[in-house]
Amino acid sequence: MTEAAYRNDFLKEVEAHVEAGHEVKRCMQCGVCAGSCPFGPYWQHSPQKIFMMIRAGKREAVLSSDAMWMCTSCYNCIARCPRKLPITHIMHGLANYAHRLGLAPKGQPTRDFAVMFWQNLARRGRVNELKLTLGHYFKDGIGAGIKQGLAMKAVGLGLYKAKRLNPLEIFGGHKVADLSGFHAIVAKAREIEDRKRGLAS
Amino acid sequence: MTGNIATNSTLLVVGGGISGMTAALEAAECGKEVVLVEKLPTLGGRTAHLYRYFPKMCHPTCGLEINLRRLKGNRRVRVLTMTEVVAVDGERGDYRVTLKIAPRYVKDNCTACGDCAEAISSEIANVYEYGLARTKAAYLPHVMAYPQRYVLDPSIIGTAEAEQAKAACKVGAIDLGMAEETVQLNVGSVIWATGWRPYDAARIQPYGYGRYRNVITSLEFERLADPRGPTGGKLLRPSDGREAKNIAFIQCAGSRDENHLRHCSRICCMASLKQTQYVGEAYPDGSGKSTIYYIDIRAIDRFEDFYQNVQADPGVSFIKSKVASIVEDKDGNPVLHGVDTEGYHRYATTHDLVVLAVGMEPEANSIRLPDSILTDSSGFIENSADGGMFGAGAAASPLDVNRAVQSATAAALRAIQVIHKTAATESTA
Amino acid sequence: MAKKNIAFYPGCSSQRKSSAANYLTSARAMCEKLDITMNEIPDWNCCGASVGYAEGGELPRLAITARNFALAEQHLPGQDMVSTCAACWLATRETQERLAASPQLMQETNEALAAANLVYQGQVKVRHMVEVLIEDIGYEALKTPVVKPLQGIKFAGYVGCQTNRPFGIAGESFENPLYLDKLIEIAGGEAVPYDQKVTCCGGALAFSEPDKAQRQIRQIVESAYDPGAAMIVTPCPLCQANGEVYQSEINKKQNTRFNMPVLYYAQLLAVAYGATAAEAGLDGQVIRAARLENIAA
Amino acid sequence: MSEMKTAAYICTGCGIGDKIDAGTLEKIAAKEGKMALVKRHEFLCGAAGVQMIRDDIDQEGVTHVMLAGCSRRAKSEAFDFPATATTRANLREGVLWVVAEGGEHDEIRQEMADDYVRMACAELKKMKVPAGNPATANNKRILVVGGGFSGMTAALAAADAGYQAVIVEKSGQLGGWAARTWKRVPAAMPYAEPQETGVAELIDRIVSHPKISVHLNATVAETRGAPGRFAVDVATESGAAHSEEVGAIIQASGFTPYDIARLPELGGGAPNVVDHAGLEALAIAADGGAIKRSDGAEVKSVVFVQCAGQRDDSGAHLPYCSGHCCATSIKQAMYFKNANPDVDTVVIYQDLRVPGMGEDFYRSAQNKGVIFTKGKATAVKAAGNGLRVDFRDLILDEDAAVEADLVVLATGQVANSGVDIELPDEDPAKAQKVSILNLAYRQGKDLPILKHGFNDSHFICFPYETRRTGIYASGPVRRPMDMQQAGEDAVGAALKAIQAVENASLGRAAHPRSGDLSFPNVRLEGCTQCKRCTVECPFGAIDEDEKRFPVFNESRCRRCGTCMGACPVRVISFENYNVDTVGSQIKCLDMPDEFSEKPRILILACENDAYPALDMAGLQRHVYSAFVRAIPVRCLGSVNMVWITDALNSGWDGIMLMGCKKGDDYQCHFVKGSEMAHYRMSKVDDTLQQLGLENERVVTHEVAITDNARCARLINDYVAQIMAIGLSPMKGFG
Repeated sequence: MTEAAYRNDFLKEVEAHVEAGHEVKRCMQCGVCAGSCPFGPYWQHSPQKIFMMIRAGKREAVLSSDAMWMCTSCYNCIARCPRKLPITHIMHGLANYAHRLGLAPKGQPTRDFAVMFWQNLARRGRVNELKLTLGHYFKDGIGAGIKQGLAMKAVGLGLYKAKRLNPLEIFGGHKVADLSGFHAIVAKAREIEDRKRGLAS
Repeated sequence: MTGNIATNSTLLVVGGGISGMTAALEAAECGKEVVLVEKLPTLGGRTAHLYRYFPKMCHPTCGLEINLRRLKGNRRVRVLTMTEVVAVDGERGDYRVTLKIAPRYVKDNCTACGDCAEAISSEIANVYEYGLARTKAAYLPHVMAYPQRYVLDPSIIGTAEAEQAKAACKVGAIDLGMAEETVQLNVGSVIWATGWRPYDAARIQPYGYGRYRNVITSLEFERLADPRGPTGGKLLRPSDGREAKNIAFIQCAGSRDENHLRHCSRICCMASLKQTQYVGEAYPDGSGKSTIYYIDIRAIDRFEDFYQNVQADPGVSFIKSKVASIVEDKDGNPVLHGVDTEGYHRYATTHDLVVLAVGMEPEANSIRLPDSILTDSSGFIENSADGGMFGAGAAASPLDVNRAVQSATAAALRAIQVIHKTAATESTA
Repeated sequence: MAKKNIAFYPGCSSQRKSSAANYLTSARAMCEKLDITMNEIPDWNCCGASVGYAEGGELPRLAITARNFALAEQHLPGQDMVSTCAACWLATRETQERLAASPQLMQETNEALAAANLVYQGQVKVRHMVEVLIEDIGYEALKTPVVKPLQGIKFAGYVGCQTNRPFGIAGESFENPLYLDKLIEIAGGEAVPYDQKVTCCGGALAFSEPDKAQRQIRQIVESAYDPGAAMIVTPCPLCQANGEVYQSEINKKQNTRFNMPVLYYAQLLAVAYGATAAEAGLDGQVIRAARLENIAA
Repeated sequence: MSEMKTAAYICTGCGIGDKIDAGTLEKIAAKEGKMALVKRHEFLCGAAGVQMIRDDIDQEGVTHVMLAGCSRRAKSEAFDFPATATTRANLREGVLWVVAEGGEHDEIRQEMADDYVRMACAELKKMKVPAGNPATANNKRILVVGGGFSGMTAALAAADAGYQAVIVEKSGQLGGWAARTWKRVPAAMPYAEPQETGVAELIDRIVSHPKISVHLNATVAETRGAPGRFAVDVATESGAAHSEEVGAIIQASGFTPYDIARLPELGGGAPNVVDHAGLEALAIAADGGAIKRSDGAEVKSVVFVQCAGQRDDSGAHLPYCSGHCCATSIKQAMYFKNANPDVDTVVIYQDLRVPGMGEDFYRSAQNKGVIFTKGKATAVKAAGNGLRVDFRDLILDEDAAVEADLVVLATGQVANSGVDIELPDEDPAKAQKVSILNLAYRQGKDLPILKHGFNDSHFICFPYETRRTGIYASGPVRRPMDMQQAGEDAVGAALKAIQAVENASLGRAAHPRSGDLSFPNVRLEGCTQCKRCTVECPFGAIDEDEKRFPVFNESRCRRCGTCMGACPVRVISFENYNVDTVGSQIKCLDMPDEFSEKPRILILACENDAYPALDMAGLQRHVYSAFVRAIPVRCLGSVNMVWITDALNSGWDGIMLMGCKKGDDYQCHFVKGSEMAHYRMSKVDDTLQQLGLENERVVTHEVAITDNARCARLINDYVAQIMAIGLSPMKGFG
């Protein structure tokens, strides 16, 4: 039992640094979010429980939880929450915060995929689906990647045949014309956000 | 009845449910003249549909009988049914009220013998049974209806059926030419006892009311439990008429929910606790099972005793959870999905029947109140700007019957104060 | 039918040879019949999608979408910004609402946009193609161009998540939206009762959590078979892709025999309106919709 | 009153004339019933029928009217003949609609109708029209005991309606707990912030109101009399005493907070552990600034422990919930947050109970950062310079602890209800309590207590119906409550007090027989001073004089007749309801002989629930035996044993008593009547044995108003049972 139990310290930290974090205190622990999440059976903590843990000051347990990484962005929780909490956004915000602090679970597949996705789109302004897919398969190394890739060969081949996958994308693919402008916007936005949330860029 | 029947020392009470009847009778028993108007063909309101009251498990119609007897014995209350207030002009102490009286097609001399109903075959949904049964289009609203007079449903007016009903009436009580009437009254004060309506359960989409036949409202469940109801008191589920033995009660169905009703409707926890006892009563062998899914059990003050008794009932279990969703299995059984938040326990539980403890929405939301009436964010009446009109009972706040009657009694005195002050001012002027 | 111009935001997946290329193909065919001119927003960028949160954070996500707004305002003034992709629509609408609600976020966003000499003035109206169809054209008028009703084909209308929650199509319910069924019927098909209409397919987590997502997908496909649907119809590229391409995986792992085509509503309407199989993007199916191809031929 | 002239009117409408021979009824009314006038009409409740009766009253001098047609519950507005004794023979709901169809039932149906006409005629002749006893209890002032928020609100409510009010307050100032409260829970939109109590303004209005007088440092030394004529001795601290004449009393004696010293495990009695009242004192001292502990240190963290010593099922503490505490703790948590948002405030609750718009107040507190934790506190201990609260976090499902500078225990309200008159004198618990009203009543000094020490009413539909007429409990003495509810309650209580004085001045009964002008007459020369009436009266209406004769206080009386039922020598009666009005009905029958196979079953049915239930059985066409004859009684408590013995002696084969539910959840409108009847009937076996009759010949049932089908079933089963044991051998001896 730490001294900070049920003190507002962590709640205030979440309010200051996490997207929609100021809404956490409004939860009344009804649990409708917990029962509405399609990936509910898989996570450690339900959103409502995460919110209670924040209020109880359990910083480490919250930020290292896998719960936020199970969000499929289905928005069921938001649609049903009787307090109209933007639960999806809070969970995304917590994930982002935990990730930026380096406290999110290491090797969490969605965390890795999400990072890759952003980097992929940020590079050329548009998503390169092939690189994203391959990048994802090869995230654990060449061997695992080949295995994964082979396992999913049928999927890729099907898409290729249906003209919905372009092997040539590996050499570039779609992109934004004003790439430097796009990059400047992202960089500036990141800079403002980090300043606002007190995070080191 | 429709002449100049009121003066500015008269009170108008809008709504003939328990709050309106109470306000009218309490004022009349203080010697005041009262006009009591009711939109429906009978007095009695919501509580007349209930089987039992918590926490005594006594019968609402018992109180209704006493109030009707008070009414029959008191010449100071004039009752106008099928009547709505369409306008209130004037000011505190001197209102001019316009009433619209819908045609009943049956006159005061009806003896309630039932010959008209016998003579016709058209049926309509039985409003008293919340549509769980049908009734003839010439009908007595229910066994305790007051005035004890039949009503002809407008749907048969102009048909041969209506003529048959008319012909069957030996006392000539049916008047098919009856038309809507507009009446004006002078009154000194108005009490709005317009009550509540169940929140539209179909709007609580994850629970599938309207899509799943075995998801019903707490009000419908009252009718199932009532031996005078459509199933003779048997808890038969709507889809297949099978006895429902494993019943889920879902609290806060609409209440405490910013997507629906912001407020807590106060009565629903107690209503569900009460209804678990109907289940016990229906299955004396103990085979009935009730599960209450709740956020907080609001068994306030002495009601805590009742809660403790129900907790001790082996047939009742409690799960602290707002149910996330209901799906229907292939046999028409509702399956409840959610998480028990005390600790963390995911469930997918099959029940025979689901009862939604639907919240109270002010009926005033569906009528046009005078502009000077101030309501809260849910539509409950707070007061009137000129201090001459008052909300009473569930029109003013989501209240149980006991508190609604207190509220109505208080409203009666406030209205009397207005009349006495007006009289005092006039006599000194 | 009055001519309508829209600022069209195709999104990454609808691009040529991308995973939802056939959505765009069919949408073009459909819009042509409805006299809707799709003016692509010049040099648009990715919306960030929902999974962009983890690395992207809040403001960068808002800013890149605001870039699209700024471009639309600049180049296609006065035109509604319309997406076909559910995720694009959700991300843009969310951005639009959040910026409208918060002067601070608006100011910060414009500070970021200024880095590329762009400005967002808050004028954009964000809409989904389905909204254009049912609100601007209307169910009745949508029937007019039908020349080849898809008679006798049963479809499971799979709405999924992101066109449905948290915003949804106006007037529809979260749990039982009906617009897709109505579009199916307009195309002459039969909409079967379908209890997985709004179940999540796993979304982007189909990549990172394949087993969990495939459990969702299995449920979605299986439940379409139950009432006898021949095909699934959806408004969402990710739903389409997840629903279609993983069937073979699931068959392999779980010994099922799924072979259920998954189509876009735009494909149904395009075929009903007389488009060829290619114009309707039917050649873009991994699981071919033979009965539709026969009608289109 | 002019000489009695009786008239019988027989209606043949609603199909009565088709199934029942009206000619026979006319003959019975004239010959056996000895009605001076007998008329028949095919639509008696129609305008012409009613006019015919009116004309007879006006022109023929008819004073007593017997209407044979529908039930007394039907068409009451048509058959409204003021100052005329009226009775009904219930041929429609009681005969036509319940006796099985078919020619084979014609004879017994006719016999049933015949008997009801005989009975109605017999009753009518014994009835007098009660004139009431007006102007004997004319005082219309209203005494309010207690000058707290409830009492002040009640006094003002009465005064604003034009009635004089007198407040007796035991302390030196008005205001009670409300005056020691910094702010109150909001009672209006937007339900977001604590609001001013308004108590100072209330006190100003009281002090300046021309119709209100106030006695401070004063208590009630004795209360004598009855509604409309109470005499109240007011004792002041200085020793001076004087008497106030009042017409009705509102008891607003409030509550005492549950003693936190009884909660040592939760830190009760330890430094920096306070109850709600203690926190209010700190908040008043801080006046919007930082709240400080007794040691002067600013409170930086506070924990509220809900349900402290409440909702307790161990028997050690209060078993009930006090209702207001969740909102009160929310309000007090806001005191801290509003003064300094950095103060940590934790509310540990089991169920958060904020009904109605209280939900918005809860939301508002959450928005301010008040932390709500579902849990159960197990211990509060000193820790460093502060305290530590150990609790079970029910959501996180683990034992937890939180440290705090200050702990607030949300303890409950204990009613200041005076002495429990139902406890034996020697009970030590009682000795510590001081009477509030000091009623000089035969049945004790204070209002009877319903449960948990509260003076509440037991009636859901009639929350002001306590067991002492003209005395109304109001505010937290009746039930735990907050200021909002206490305010409503006080205004309602004021109305009831006004109604009581108005009723008393006209000699009218109060609820549930409101308007009844009959009153109990007692023939003292026959009285044996057995005291049953004084003991058994559910309303404490009857005192005893020095010679131990009963003294009836008419305006306290609710006209139930329980005294009449109790009286072994039958000296108590009402003008229109007495031993004779019912007894003559029982004895007037044309009793078939023992071998007729036509049993006669007497039903004595409570008019409040059982008789309507029978009526509605008819309305729903539930068929029951034509061998029963039902007589409505005011309450089963009014059933005098002589009716039972008379009936048995007259050859009735069985007697069914149908009354309301008794016991803890009694539904008897006169509280004890049904219970008394059950008790009395439990001793009927001796009588039956003396007569050589089987025990089954008298049965008692609890019947609810909804028991329509069940009534029919009970009757049919009982008739079968009586047929099985055989008809009474007593026929022909009566």
